[in-house]
Amino acid sequence: MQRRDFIKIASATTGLIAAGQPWTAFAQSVTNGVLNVAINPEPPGLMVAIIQNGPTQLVAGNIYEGLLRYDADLNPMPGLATSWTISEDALTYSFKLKPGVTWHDGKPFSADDVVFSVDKMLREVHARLRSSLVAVDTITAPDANTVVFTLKYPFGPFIGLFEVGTMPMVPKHIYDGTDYRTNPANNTPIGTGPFKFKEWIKGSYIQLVKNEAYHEAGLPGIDGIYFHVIPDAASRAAAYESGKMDVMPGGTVEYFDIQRLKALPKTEVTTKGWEFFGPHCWLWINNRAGPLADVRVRQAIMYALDREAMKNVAWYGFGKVATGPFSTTTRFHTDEVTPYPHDKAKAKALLAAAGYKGETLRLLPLPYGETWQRFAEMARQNLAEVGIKVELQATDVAGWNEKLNNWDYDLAFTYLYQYGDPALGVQRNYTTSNIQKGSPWNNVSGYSNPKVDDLFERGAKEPNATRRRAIYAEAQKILVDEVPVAWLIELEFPTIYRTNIQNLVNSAIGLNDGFARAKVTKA
Amino acid sequence: MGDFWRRFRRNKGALVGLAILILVLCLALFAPLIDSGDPWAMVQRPFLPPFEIAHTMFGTDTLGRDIGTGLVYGARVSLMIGFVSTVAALVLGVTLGAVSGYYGGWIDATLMRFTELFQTVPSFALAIVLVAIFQPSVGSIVTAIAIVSWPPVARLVRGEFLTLRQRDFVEAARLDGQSDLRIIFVELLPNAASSIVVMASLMVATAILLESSLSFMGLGDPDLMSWGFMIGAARTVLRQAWWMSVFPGLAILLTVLALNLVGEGLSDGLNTRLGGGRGNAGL
Amino acid sequence: MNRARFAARRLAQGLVALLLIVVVNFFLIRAAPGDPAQVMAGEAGAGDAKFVAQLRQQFGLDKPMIEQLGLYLGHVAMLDLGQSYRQQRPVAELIGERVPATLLLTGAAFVLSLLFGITLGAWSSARVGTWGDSLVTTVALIFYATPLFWVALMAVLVFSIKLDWLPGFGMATVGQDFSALGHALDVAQHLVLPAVTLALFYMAIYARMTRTSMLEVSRMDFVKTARAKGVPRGRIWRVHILRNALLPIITLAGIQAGQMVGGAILTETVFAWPGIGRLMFEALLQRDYNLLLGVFLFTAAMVVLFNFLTDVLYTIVDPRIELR
Amino acid sequence: MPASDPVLQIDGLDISLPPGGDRPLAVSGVSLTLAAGEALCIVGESGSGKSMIANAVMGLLPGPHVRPTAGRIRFDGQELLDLSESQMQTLRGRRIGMIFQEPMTALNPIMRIGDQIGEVYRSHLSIGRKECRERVLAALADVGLPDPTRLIDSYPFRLSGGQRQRVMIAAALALEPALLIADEPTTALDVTTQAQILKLIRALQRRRGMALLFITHDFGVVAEIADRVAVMQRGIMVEAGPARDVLDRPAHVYTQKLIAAIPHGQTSDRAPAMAPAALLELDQVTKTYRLPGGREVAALKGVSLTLRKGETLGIVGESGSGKSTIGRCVTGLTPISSGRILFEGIDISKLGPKGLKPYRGRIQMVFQDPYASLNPRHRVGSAITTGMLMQGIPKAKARDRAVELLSLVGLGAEALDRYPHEFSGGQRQRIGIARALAMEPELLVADEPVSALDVSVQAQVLDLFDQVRKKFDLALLFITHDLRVAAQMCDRVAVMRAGELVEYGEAAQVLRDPRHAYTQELIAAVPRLERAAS
Repeated sequence: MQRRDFIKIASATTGLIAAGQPWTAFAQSVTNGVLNVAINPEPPGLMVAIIQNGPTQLVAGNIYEGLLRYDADLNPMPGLATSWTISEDALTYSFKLKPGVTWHDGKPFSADDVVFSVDKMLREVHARLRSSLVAVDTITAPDANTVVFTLKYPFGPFIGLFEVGTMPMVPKHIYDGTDYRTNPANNTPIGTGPFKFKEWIKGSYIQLVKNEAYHEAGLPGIDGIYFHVIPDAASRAAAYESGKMDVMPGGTVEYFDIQRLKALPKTEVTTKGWEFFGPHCWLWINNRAGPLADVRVRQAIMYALDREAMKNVAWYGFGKVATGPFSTTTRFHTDEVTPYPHDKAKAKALLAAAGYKGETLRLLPLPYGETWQRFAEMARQNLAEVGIKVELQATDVAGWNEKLNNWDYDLAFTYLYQYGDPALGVQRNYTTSNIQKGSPWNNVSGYSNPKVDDLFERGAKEPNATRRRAIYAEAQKILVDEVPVAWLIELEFPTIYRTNIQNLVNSAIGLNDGFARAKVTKA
Repeated sequence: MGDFWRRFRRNKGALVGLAILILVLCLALFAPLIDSGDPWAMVQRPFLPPFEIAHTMFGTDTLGRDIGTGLVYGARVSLMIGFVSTVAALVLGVTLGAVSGYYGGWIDATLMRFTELFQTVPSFALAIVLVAIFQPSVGSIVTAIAIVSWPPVARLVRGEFLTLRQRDFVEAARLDGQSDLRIIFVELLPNAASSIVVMASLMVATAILLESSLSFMGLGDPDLMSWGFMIGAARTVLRQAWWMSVFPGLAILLTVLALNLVGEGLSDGLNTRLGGGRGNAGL
Repeated sequence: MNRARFAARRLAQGLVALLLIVVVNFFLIRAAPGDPAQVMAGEAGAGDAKFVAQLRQQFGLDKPMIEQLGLYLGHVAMLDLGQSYRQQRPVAELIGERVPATLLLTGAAFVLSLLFGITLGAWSSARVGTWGDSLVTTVALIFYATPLFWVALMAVLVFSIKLDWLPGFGMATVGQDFSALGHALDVAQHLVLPAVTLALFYMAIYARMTRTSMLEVSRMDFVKTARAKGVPRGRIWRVHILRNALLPIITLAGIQAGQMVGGAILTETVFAWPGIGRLMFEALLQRDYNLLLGVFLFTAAMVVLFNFLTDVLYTIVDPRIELR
Repeated sequence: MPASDPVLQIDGLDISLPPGGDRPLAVSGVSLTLAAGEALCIVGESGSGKSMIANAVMGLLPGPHVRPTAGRIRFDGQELLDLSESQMQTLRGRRIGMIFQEPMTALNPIMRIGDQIGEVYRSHLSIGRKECRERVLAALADVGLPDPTRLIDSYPFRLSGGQRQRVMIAAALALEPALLIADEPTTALDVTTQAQILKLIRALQRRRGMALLFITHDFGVVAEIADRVAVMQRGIMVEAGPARDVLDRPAHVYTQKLIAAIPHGQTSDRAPAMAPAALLELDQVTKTYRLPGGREVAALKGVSLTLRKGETLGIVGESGSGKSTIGRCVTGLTPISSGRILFEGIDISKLGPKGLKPYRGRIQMVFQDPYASLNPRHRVGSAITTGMLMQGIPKAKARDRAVELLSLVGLGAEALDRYPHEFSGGQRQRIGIARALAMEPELLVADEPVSALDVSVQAQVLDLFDQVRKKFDLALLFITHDLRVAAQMCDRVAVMRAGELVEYGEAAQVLRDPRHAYTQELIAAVPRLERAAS
């Protein structure tokens, strides 16, 4: 599972996801301590426990908090929990909570809130966390400041689940005993975070103000944030150019506009803040039937695709050529795998060996705007150059979903998040147990190798990091040789901001971690 | 036919239109001879401005594809979709119009109510819905355009048949024992042919506009390099690369203008005056 | 046949048409692949089958089609257009937000096109054969033959990007602190390019139509009678010819007005104008059934309304036509 | 003949025609004078240029190609051809009034009657609205229109053809012009209405001492109204002089031919060998139409008549009398509401399309408008042979029969492969007859076959009818509004009025001493050559 909507680039031409923008209200400029942040599309809601799409997380990261935070190397850092211990057998995790933390409505935050959040509310409404909580046996609060999790079996990535997007702390006194989905409090979110919710003019802006009683002294560094809903990409770029916007989160600016905005005076660009997500892009290959069932044809495809050119031309140089199933920012990534340079001759040889007779393959592009359309067109040209005839199929988002749900495709573009740990973000795409119709994010290719299944199974349950690394290295070697899917690029989503904003990105989930630690100096 | 050509020739605009139309037709028919390249091939570096490199006079697009080749192959797609959808719309529109115009009474009322139903939904909106439902492909685009453009033909033919029906030669035909069907297709249709021909030329023009609008909105057939597609792809890089959208736009303008001018010439030649207010070509 | 009975009858016909449109579209859009639950699940990044089933149940999409239709029609009868799945807000409210923008754009374009179209058409018909006449006819033909979205793009390219006289996107400057007047001026500034582009297209139609109609009427017998009565040329042109020539224009304007409200999709897309057209397109792509049907209902209602107004206006202008 | 200074003097007038016409000049070398109080008629067939002269005087000639290229027109002491458009404009309506042929289209449909007459006053005089309204009311009363106060505010479509013509006259004479030009004002009217309008014009002219230039193609009208007459042939004035002299002793051969061609109205005393049994019998036939507004109109109210083989029955009546409906009901084109139509004793009105199949060829029709009776897109040959092919006659035999028929009606075989637009009105009517005869009918229905033709051509077609009915021993149902034609052609005559048969008997008896008042009025209204201008 991954939070993809936020990264969806709603292109100017098809305007795929955009709410109206009737009368935009005013917003002070950055100089007097208020940040203007562009957001698109408008979040359906702000209660991040229930709605996990991108724009919701960008805003909710300032209102709610998780027990832990993670640095760029995905090492846990204190959040609402100041310290944590893991038992020898890695079955018991106990957290010491920060004392004196209050909810925005003044009520005290305690261990009971944590138990309620995870054991009751998130287990029901948070689809992604739900599957990881299977490993949890009990969650108890021995005292007001301590929470203890006991597991049924050791679960390697468990320590990586405590960031605000995956496990947000919600107020028990507001939600306990109510219907979580229709609770009116969802429209006026209450959290423990650095900023409080103030106002939301639908289709126009969302305003957050400083939480005076924030538990960390001296924070937040700025007085308030305005999230402006600007549906059209060209308008967003124009808004930044004219000085109205201060921060353009990743995915709100088209790649071809980044060049221009980057060149503006007093403007910075960073691609940091995505390590936890590790957006990984590849080409689903339907291993089930036809020529694609033959591994040599799949290997030929890897050799045929000129991924360096794709990065430079379609993505304007952003991103890295992917080496295998693991993104470089995901734990236990290894480079010792068979490389697939752009080698037309080798591709042709493999095709000949496999006896490929030139049947036309259907290629399903990702319907997220111009950049993805160009990406698909380049792929078609590359494959045509080695004799693989490809026919592009145009669909919209719903059509794309349906085709993958029903395995009605030959080749299909996609990208998913890896959430820092192979057991969370990679396993689901390559294990036999995950071959089920009805979701475009599980094992859609139909690849099945008992050896790989066993490796992922052991990897997930192995507490010791070095042994996990060895297990996953072997898995990566096999996968890269069997090419279940054609890995393309590790995507980068650059964030653009004014130079007088310091320390904007300070964790592995970037802006989703809120603007508490951002500082603003006079322009 | 002599005097048809004499009257057609007198309309200077029509001659200019005809010349352009023939040029575009040649482009479409002899595309491989004119430009052996593949419109999708990435032949040059992207964002190459026009008139810099000899054989890519029109420059390249965001992926380095030759816009000149695109224009040549775009002609083929636009004209093909234009003609096929017009023929489909004509078959449907003429039959319905003829039947309702000839029989009148309740048949006419129901058929006209049915035609009006189509015109309550804005035509471009309807086209988009149809293409989005059947997922964009040449077939769905042609069907959508045909479904949207047959009502005006039906109304025109109905109007013609209503007046022709009262003419004496129709009653003479009845006295001769001709069947209704024969009267409609042998006696009446030839008389309505001239305005249908004029209307057809204008419908091809409207169909090309519709196809380019659909491709512009991203609903074009991804395997077909059409002019609308080129403009749509160029829209986002308007600031950096003006030429990517200007040349295909001019191509559409010239072709559609030519078709309209020829339509005017035909209407002078066949001396049938057609109301100016045809269906709108999309907003 | 007095006006009230005519109005009632036309209203009834209008309602039947609306009902037909809703039912036809109800099934039409469901024929499209995928459904809102899938799209929503995809966005939320939690695409497992249980979550999708949960959403479907929440939206009532699990019920049989006919029951859904019955439910929907029941709601519509009580003027409740239901909830938008994607934006969790009442459809009526979403449309309501967009109506001012659409009316502003199409209204301005309609007035501009009618005004300039008729004057140019009449002016050139008075000078048949002169260079002025052929200039107007050719320019009108060119604007009629040009793809609207391309004219819009070129307008943005020239006036917004190269000359930077006018804003090329959106309806108001984002995050600008305005007084009421300042705000109105800002919106007006944003309105210029889209309204003029849309108006050019219709102006071409009206100009051609007025010119043809004026020429046809000027050949009629009663114009010769008027000249024989020694009536001055100006009065003949204004009173006799223009009024008769305008009759077909009224019908065309009525149809165009109805269609315009629902269909300025291209202009709205190029200029990022928050109108109904774009709302419809987005709702379609998101398979937001209730919102899509709501927009169709609104646009169809506008078309029926404008057709009715045209007929009434026609009976006022042309005494020969009674309200049948 | 009043010898005062002439009101209008035209010398050597030439009017050009657009290039490519059948002749270079529409009118050449025309000279005439018109004194106050005098009525001059210009008579000639269509295309003779008579209307051109009237329009030239008024300065209303159409477009750049048709304009006076030589000669002078003096009126009111001024040279009209030298005047500018604005100078002419001050003359029109004030010093010269003009009325036109088509009353139905001569008035602005969306402007009230009062304004269309008031316009004349307001264009020339500066008078207040109230005074203008009074003068309009006076003008309306002056032309004999009933209830002027209601009429002034109503719209033209509420008025009949005759009433509209009176409105035109009121407008033309509003400012007491010195000269009234009337361009065939009564041609489109019924005979009875035509008589009233002519009487009105003559009375107004005499009362106001006005000069009258009257254009017509009907010599009867000339006899009614003209003091002097000028005859035009293809643009040349072939003869001119006092009406009485020209009518009684026409000098020019063309005038003689024209006068001879006028149906004389004498009943021919031929006694056709008529079979005893009635071929066709109408028994209490009624036909009602339902109008879209819901109102019902009775076109035929219980009409009964019989027609024997070889006999010609004339059905005479004004427009709207139901005469054409009878023709359409007999041929089965229009179903009847009640009553019976017996053909050889069998009621064909009750037969369905299948039942009518054997009768297809036996009843045929010749239509009124030559330009609409032949399909412009089909060759003449196919028009004639289609009926035969439908009967299953082989192509070659049908084609021979067609050639035979064409020569019968006086046309060469080469006509087969030519299109209708290549023939004149008269020739097309002949082709219509050939087509009707192709199926060897026993009953021929002719619906106003000659009323759309020029007088001279009319005579030839009537002769053809006569010749054909004898040769094929046809029963002929002859529908016409012209009593003179009916008298000349038919054995028996039936007079129709508003759907009812008002008179029915031998042609000679009906013409000489008509019993029904309406028939008497009809006969009186027919313009007679003998009546001298009083």
